[in-house]
Amino acid sequence: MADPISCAAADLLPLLGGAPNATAAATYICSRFGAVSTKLADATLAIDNTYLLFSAYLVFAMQLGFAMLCAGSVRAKNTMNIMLTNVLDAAAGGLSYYLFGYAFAFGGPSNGFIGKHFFGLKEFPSPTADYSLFLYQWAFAIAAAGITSGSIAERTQFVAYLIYSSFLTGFVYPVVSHWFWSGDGWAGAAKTGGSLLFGSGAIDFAGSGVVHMVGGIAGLWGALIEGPRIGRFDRTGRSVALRGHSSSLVVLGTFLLWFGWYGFNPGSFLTIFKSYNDTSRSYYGQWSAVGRTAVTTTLAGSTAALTTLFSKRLLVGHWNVIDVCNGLLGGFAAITSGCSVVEPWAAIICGFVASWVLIGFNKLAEKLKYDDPLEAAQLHGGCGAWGLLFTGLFAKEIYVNEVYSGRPDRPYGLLMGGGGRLLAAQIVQILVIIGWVTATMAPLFLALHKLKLLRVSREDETAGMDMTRHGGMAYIYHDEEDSSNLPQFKMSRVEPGGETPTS
Amino acid sequence: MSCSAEQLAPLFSPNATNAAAAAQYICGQFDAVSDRFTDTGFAIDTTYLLFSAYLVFSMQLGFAMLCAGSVRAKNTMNIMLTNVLDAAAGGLFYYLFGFAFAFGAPSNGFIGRHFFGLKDVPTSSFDYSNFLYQWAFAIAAAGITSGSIAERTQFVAYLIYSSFLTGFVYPVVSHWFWSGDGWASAFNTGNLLFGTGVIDFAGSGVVHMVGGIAGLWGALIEGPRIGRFDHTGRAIALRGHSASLVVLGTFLLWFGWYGFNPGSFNKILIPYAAKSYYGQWSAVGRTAVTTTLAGCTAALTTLFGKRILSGHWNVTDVCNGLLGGFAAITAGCSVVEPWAAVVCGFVAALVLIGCNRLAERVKFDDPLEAAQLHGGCGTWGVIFTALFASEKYVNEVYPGKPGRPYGLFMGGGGRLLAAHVIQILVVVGWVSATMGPLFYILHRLKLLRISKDDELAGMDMTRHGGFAYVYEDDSHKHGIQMRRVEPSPNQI
Amino acid sequence: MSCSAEQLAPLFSPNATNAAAAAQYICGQFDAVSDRFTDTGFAIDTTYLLFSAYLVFSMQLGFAMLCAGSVRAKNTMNIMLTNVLDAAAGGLFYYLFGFAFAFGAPSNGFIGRHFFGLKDVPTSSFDYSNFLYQWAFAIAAAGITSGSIAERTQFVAYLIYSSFLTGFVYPVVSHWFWSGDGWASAFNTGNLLFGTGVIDFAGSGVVHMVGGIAGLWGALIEGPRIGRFDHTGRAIALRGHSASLVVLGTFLLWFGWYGFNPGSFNKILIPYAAKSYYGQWSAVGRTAVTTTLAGCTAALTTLFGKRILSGHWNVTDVCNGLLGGFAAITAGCSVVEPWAAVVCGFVAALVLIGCNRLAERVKFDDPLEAAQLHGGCGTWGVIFTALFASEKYVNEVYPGKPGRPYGLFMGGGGRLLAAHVIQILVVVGWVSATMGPLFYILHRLKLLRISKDDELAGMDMTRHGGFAYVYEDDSHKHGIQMRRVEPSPNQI
Repeated sequence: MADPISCAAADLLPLLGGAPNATAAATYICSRFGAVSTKLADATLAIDNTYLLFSAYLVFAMQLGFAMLCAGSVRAKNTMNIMLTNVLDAAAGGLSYYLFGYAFAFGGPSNGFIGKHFFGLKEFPSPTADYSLFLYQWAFAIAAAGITSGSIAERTQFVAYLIYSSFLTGFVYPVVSHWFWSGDGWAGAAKTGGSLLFGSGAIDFAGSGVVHMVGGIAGLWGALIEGPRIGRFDRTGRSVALRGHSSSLVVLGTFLLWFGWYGFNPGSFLTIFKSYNDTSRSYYGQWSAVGRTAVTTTLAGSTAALTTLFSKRLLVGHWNVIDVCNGLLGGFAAITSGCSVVEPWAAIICGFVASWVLIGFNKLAEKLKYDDPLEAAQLHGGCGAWGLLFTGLFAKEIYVNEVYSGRPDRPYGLLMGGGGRLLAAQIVQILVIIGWVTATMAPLFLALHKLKLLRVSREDETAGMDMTRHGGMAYIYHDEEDSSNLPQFKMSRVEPGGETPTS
Repeated sequence: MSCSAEQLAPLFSPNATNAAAAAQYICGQFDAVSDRFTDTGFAIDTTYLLFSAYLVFSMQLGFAMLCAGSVRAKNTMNIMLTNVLDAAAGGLFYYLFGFAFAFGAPSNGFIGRHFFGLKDVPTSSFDYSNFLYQWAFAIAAAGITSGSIAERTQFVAYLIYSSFLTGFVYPVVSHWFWSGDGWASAFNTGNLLFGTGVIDFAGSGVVHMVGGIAGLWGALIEGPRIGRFDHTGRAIALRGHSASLVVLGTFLLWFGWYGFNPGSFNKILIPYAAKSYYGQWSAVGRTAVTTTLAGCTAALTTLFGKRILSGHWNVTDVCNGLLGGFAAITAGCSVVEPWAAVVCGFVAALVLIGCNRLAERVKFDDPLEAAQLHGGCGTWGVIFTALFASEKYVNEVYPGKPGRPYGLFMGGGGRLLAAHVIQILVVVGWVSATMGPLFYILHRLKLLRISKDDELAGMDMTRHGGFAYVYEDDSHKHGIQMRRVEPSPNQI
Repeated sequence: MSCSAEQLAPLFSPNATNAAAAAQYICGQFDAVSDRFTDTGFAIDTTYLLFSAYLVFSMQLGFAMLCAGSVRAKNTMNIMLTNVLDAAAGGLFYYLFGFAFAFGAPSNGFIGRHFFGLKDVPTSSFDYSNFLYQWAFAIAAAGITSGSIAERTQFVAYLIYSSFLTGFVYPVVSHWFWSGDGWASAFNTGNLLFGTGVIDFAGSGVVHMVGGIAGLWGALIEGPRIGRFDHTGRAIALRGHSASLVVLGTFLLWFGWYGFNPGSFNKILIPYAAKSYYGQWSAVGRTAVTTTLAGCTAALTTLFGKRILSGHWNVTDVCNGLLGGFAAITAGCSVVEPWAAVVCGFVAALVLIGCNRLAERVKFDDPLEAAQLHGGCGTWGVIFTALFASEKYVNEVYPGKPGRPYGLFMGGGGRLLAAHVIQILVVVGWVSATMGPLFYILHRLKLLRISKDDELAGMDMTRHGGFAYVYEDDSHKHGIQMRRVEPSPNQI
């Protein structure tokens, strides 16, 4: 047990009284201060771990959000399929990230390319990493896989999901996160030793690039290789909207993602108990930065939602809640990179542009006959890339130095007067992420495609995978179990209700 | 903060000419400790406040699901869109000026005037986390109103009233009752209204009554939905399309209410007495308990009440009763005993049943019962607090002014009740004076209510790009073109 | 706590007659520091516990959605109502006496007897937040049981068993194993059972087995649903109406389990060694990790197991497997290594598959597989803990009694296993002895099962005021009367 803080005057008195024992007095007093210091360290750990754990739980809630968003965005006949992939992203991701994913990502000391410690959480916890950090990073890893599953929904074999998901969560994503987030990573702003890329390192605070672009680009390749769903483009090449089966689920998923994003962005500080030692403003510390991050996140999403609402109204004539939800998420994906280092007003700009980026990419996708049921590649890939550029333009000097402390005079945003070096690092990040994900995931999808493991058969796709692969439809609103004494127990599907007699 | 015995020892030497140095050294250490404690407080309190804010935000999801499930399928997209936009538009407006109107101290008692666009935040008393927390409250008020006018209101009208409510009407009310400058606030640092100020801890009046009364005016002005009352004037229940969504929304609101009520303390690291296990952390827990008990009691009361009145065990009624109990306990949650919360919930359920009866009689149509629930039960909550507030708790939660009046039934005299009656009157008055004319103008400009055709067909088909649900598709039968489930024109 | 060098310096003067004053001054400062630390600890621990309680509460939402999705559409309102009322009725009963029975120390080993109606709370060991946390646990047990007897039970029977379970049966069990006075508790301050006590950290036995076995008796006594087994005795799957709700509920339960398991530490600010980064905060994180891994492994095992057995990749089976893994790891989550959690989840999935097979063979019908899942996997979890508990972790989590027995396979001998076998036997015995007769009496009084007609038509239509879903309506065409989507009797 540590020394007690409590101090007995009776003990201290003799030490101070007759002065020969000055050393003893000093030792006594200092041992008490030592105890105080230990207790404070404990309190810091307790607070920071509480903060990180609850943030991790919020990020995990995003997986639920993805599941609902995906379920609502596909047709009813493929609901079971897409939800199963979301459950398994989390489950398979949990095992593969435990066994080696975390080790690849954060197993320092290591080289700049890949980590090499903590396989199977061996020698955990260490002074720099506790179990809560593993949990938090796992929740991030499964989010990346969740993004990709949206792009290739409704036409992909289940085995292909299992393979790409394990590969992405266990290898592709961890390597990228090692580069940009680990203390050893070659391109990260948080690199601890050696010189930084362009003297700056890429600032991807919560992962516009590391998470969203990785997931989005992986999805892009998957969707490109297997081609559009049957019926997505008619013979004349005109695009036909294949609407999802439930907007309630889409809205539910979107709000859950919004809720979870408060763990994703502000949580990426990992600690909250850190003073910035601002002598004039003692109330200012990491806790304020955490709050500011939550505010910038909110404003970017809100702006993107409103921009999408009015833009779509002008373009299409409808007030469309699905589009607004996607715009909202695009704003979030974009602000994720810079959320901690920009001013709230800049977040509004971020969201405004993100909305147009998304609209633009969607137009482009239609023109190229690219089919992505969740718009995941456009949303996470496109808006994620914009987010990285945005950070290179708008990062504010004082915030950059607070959040990435220890190296004074870092470059910061171009438009804030910080020169172009940060922007250069951000562009390098975009390029290497595109390159790396393409070099790993595209061959994988292509190999699956060649092995006939990627796309389902035409019959399966038309009938819906739930009936053919997953044991039945997801919904039974009309049931005829009343006739269950009859020999046929075939479950009835939700049939066109028009003919159903009324009571 | 590291203490070195080697450095300190010589200062204690027998010929201590350096007593001052010794003292300075020791005190320097203590000051460092003290600074660290200040930091600790900020870290804990901010963690507490932020996660509470996230919970309150999740109520917006709860409202969205509750509203979606309570309307007919043909208007689902419409109502969900308004809920998403309450949050999004509210975020911008509250950032630009709402927060400034509400908490921009120093100011006069009527309206704040600092922190526009979060300028000069953080200060020693307001951090970004406070803004986030208050924003989540502001959008809740707008969410309440959207329920009252559901299924028959033009989308543009939503945008206008929602911005106005979140950006101006609600912030002014919260300034009055919650800001340190507010004329009726119990936190007022100068003279308190009737020597007590209004104890509306988490907003039965400030949030729920504001949202409910705004909805009342909106629903009154545009009139009931087509088919809600038949020719003979008999009320017809227009049931919502999904009880699952209603239950989902209700539980999410319950979940979020744990951020709403206990979170309103804003800080958790405040001891109430030296050397004691009792402090604000206990009060926070007690608040969560009173909240729970009020809701539970109201749910059970409604269950049996409705069973007796209508013969059914009805889950949507129970959900509404539950929420009524929460809306009522919100004002007094921190200053009443748990047993009083049971009383509060019991009466709240009766109030809701009564208000619903009244609404039917006067042909007032509110698809979500929002005006009855948030307005009626909120009003009861404000009165309840003035009756049952306990002396000890009032002085702990609102410290610094000993001898405050407290609940009438607890022997604290009528001054608190007087202040609360004033609150009810001014909230009703202010919201009526602002939102009533707004809705009326929209009505006159033909911007409020949708056309009869739109209402019959459902807004989703006519305004929002299609029906919310497509459970059956038969693209495999009719080639490529997907068929939507929609009211077919030649249906009998 | 501010230290003034000006005041301290003269006390150190060379002719220090006032050494006593100096010592007092310094020590006074340290005492102030110590007090502040106590407060800080309360604030952090309460924040941690409250948010954990909120997460556990969100499991009730998860249960509601899981149950709703797993039953047929015609009984949705019924099952959701029971879930709402588990929480609401549980709130009142647990407040009035449940908490007192469970944790009312000092008491005998069998049942507690203080804190009725939260009288005398807070004390130095129980604050309101503890009550809230334990309440959320109690309603989870009742929620489990409601799944077993879904789709065929009268609503009154629900109310009765739910109150009895939450108010008496469950509190007594939790007293035995979790209270400091409980005869089999590992926290017992006197003699421990077999020198170890039962290590049921978060309640595989106390919560899951209790709920599961109660459900087992209920379902056994009222028999299977009509149509569940055909004349030849072959089992017919009566599929739930919405897989989306099942997945939603499962994920919410997963989310809430992070409050259930790691939250059971109750406190997070406890260092395990001086000057180290290692403390209860690490153990909390480890618990979250073991929980995650057990669930993930069980899900994957179920996926492939079911693929081999039935040929389908079935999401609802995977969801049940996942939950089985969680139910199993709950007992040992804090005292096992992450790799052991993988073992736990793997076996749990097999246990669940086996129990389901067995249930089919003996014609036991449990719509949610609750008895198999919570009873079967819960039992495995209790045994698993006795096999794999690690010495180091056991001594950290249950400190103060060095040399405790630990897991058999880890070299800790069989005494822990013996204690856990005793736990299984007494839980089975106690729940059978209380809930079995209760269900039987209800059965004899014709209060348990609904009529055949009600069951065929669905309880929503006959008892709960209508069908849960109305996706198509055409009230505007057929005059006023709303048309309900419902199974028509003469449908082909």
